[in-house]
Amino acid sequence: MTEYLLLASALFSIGLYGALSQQSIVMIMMGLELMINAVIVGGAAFWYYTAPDRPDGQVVIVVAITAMAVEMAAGFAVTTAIFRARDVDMTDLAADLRD
Amino acid sequence: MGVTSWLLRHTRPSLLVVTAPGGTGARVAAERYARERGWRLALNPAEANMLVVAGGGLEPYATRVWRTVPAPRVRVDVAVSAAVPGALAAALELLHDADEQRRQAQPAGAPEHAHAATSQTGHEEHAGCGGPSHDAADHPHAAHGSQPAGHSHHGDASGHGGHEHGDGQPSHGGHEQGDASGHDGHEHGGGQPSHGGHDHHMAGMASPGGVPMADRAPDRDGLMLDQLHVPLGPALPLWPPGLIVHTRLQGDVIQDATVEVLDGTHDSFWAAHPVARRLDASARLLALAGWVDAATTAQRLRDQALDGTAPQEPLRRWASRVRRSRSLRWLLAGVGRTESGDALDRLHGWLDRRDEPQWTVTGLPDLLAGTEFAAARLTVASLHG
Amino acid sequence: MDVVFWVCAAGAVASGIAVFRVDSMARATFALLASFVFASVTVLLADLTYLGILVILMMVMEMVIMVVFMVMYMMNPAGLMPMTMVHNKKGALVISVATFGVLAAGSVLVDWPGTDAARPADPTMALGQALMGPRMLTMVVLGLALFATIVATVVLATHRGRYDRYGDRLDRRPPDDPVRGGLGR
Amino acid sequence: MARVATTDAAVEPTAWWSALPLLALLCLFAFAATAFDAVLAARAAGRSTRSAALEPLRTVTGLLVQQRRRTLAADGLLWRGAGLVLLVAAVLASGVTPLGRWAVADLDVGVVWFNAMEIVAWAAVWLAGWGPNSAFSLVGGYRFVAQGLAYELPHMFALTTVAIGAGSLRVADIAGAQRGLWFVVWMPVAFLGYLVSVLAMSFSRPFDQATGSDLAGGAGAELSGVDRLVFLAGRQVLLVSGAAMAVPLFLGGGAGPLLPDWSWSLVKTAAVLALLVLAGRRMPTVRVERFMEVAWMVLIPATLLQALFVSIVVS
Repeated sequence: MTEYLLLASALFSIGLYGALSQQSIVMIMMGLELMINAVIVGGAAFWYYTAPDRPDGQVVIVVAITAMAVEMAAGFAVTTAIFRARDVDMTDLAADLRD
Repeated sequence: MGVTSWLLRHTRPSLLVVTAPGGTGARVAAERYARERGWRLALNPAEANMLVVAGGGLEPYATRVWRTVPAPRVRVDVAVSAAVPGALAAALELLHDADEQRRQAQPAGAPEHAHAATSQTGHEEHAGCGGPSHDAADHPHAAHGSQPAGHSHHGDASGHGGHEHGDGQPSHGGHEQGDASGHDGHEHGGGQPSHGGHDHHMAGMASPGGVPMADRAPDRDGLMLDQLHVPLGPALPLWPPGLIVHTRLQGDVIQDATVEVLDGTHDSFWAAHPVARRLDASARLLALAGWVDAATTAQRLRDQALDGTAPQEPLRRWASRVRRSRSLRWLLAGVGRTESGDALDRLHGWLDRRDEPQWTVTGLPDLLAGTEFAAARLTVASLHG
Repeated sequence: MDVVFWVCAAGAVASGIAVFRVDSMARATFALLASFVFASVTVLLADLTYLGILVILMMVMEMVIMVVFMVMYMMNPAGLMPMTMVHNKKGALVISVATFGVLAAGSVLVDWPGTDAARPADPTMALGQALMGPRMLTMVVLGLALFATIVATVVLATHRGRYDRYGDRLDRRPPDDPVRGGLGR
Repeated sequence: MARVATTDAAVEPTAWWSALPLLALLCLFAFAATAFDAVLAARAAGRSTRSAALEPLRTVTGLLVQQRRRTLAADGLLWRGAGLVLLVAAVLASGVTPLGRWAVADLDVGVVWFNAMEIVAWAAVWLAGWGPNSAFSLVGGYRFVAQGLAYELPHMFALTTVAIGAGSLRVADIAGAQRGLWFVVWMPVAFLGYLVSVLAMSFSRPFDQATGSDLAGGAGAELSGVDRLVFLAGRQVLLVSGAAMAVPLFLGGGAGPLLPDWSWSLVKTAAVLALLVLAGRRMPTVRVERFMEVAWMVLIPATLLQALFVSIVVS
């Protein structure tokens, strides 16, 4: 249990670092994916060690996988739309779109 | 050592045939020789071990291709078809000769093969062979040039380690020979005569590792994406002799094309053999379409037609098989459409012996602009018999 | 079993770090893929064969598509010029290290409850029964979310609609496409 | 033809060392497919077909002594890793395929495992195209990703259909569920979709546009020597894996009269493989831009309807 949660914490923190520090939308998405990966590992651990008789842990993983797919599809669509409009894929520059 | 030479003796020859203007006769003879002996016809320098330069006057392109052929390798220059059997038989000896091939695997500076030493031209103005090697073509890995503000340069190149930059010489053209597995493992890569294929691209641009940056241009979906300048020909298999098409390539799409023709393209070879000429054109088109068996049969019939043993019945059977093929119709319909029809119509014209393959360059740039790469190759093959 | 877990955990973390350390976009993407594969092996070790393999399957597809977008849009796809594209590196590092500290302390210090409950003979079957039974609502919502995503992303990403293809009266045949498709419509 | 199996279709997992004979068997079949292809090529060329069967061996010796190439600013790690990844994934995909009543691993989600392993080809081919920093290679890599988007959904629906039909994701259960009637008989559309996607996933003819002649070899254009050998072997083994999986999924596994079930598995695999190779030689290369529309407008709805039909029959 502890080792799984340690792994999940490490993955989550790396993903958080990426999501906070990167400028490119695609790189930020990579950070988010790593964080969701941590959720998957954590969900598996909770299911296996605390409640294997109930399906909730597995359902959490299914939801996380779906969230990952949605996040990626939406991210690429937004990137494409921004890129088409302004020829940039950087969040700092996308902020200029407001003015 | 013993194992290497044993393996070498049993190596199947794999021919990369490049054709100079006026070299059609030699090309046809080489293709025939290879087919009858079960030698492979290579599509690119990487899988070749014999470079056959049919006809003269293909420098500097032929030498650039030659430089990218990995050892074991033999280069054969033949101008006329009569010389082909002798030259290829001798080449086979050289290919299977362990001492000779150890020399080929040596770094430059060691005694080079007699043919290869010829004509190392210095600074060429434009692109080299149209083979997949990328002398002077832009590199896909190169980032596009315009950098939005906010980018800082990293400074340390530590994340860089895994790249094989060769010797880092910016003026190095194309490939380097790797060390031969099974040979003595000698590392090399530097020391080849540099030639300035890239130089003129690089004025004023940052060029990591000697790689020119790709430009950017709007693609057909309205996105600003990288584009590469890729020359096709003249030293490209399944390509009309003497034709060079300079393309701007975005992914699989040719944005625009300009055409250049080398001197002496009008080959008198086919004048006396209209049937063989149609078969040769059909063979090339079918090979590019990926129907290998029909293409091989066409080549075989072509060679028989050249011998004068006109085989009416097999010819008729082959033609009706090609005409009946639904998948071929599905795949060629609408490719390279001009006012007189598309690639399929032109092929059927050859099959029905209505039309002669033409050699038209006018209108080619317009036809190629905006097409997919594969369709462009088929268009060229259907227009240039 | 333990050895496999620790090797995979170390691999997942190392390749996760590599994602933000390498210059090349291709390498970053495939480092992320490696991280996912390692992590899903640990999921496999927890008896969740279906979900573990599903993650591998999805991530390979996703990362290949991702790398295409990366190379399309990024400044420096092959990492030939060392460059960074980060802002506020220090702050991000501090926050994430602090987060790791909190989470790790939680994982080590909290006395997680164990269980004596019987493991299902077939976890995949249990999951399927749940999603098609008591957790049906979750499945419906997920399905709707995916459908909405498909529609929304296509609308966002494309600049050509059917009026561009078929004309203002939707009667143009064949449609005006950049290349002809396989049905010749 | 409906027939009753003479044996119990239960599959027993074998010891770990049985992975070695599996590897040997895969290599043998991959070589046989290549040799068969060479024989057909020799026949078209009007040559003796007897010596042609050994030509692939001579190609292999040639590749063993050939220099490995380097290209300017290549990404060597990703490039040379690509072929290896392809080969390993292709072998792993066959790990769940039963040979008669033996399988190296009898996973309870064997079908998903198979699917996950053959999708690795997407990554491998793209990497092979990306690695050498050459325009033609890269275009080949992109073409394969596009082709993947076209064939993958029909492939998944075909796999789903048989899983629904048997009510299990375990390959042994699926083979066992065909004791009365082979799935190919009442799921012909799924079978067809499966065969098309096997050709497409192993980028074999006629779905070889990723390594097509118009691109001078495409994704494999810059590979030479051992790298090329590994890449080509991976492609052939992937084709064999796909053909072998068709047997338990659609053709009743090892069921058959007289002969022991393992030999029926081999015979059926060889037949499917021969069919695929023959189909490849009778057609020109199917270009992705044409295939894409057919896949999405025809193949996906057809396989979906097949899955619906099977679901209704089963329930």
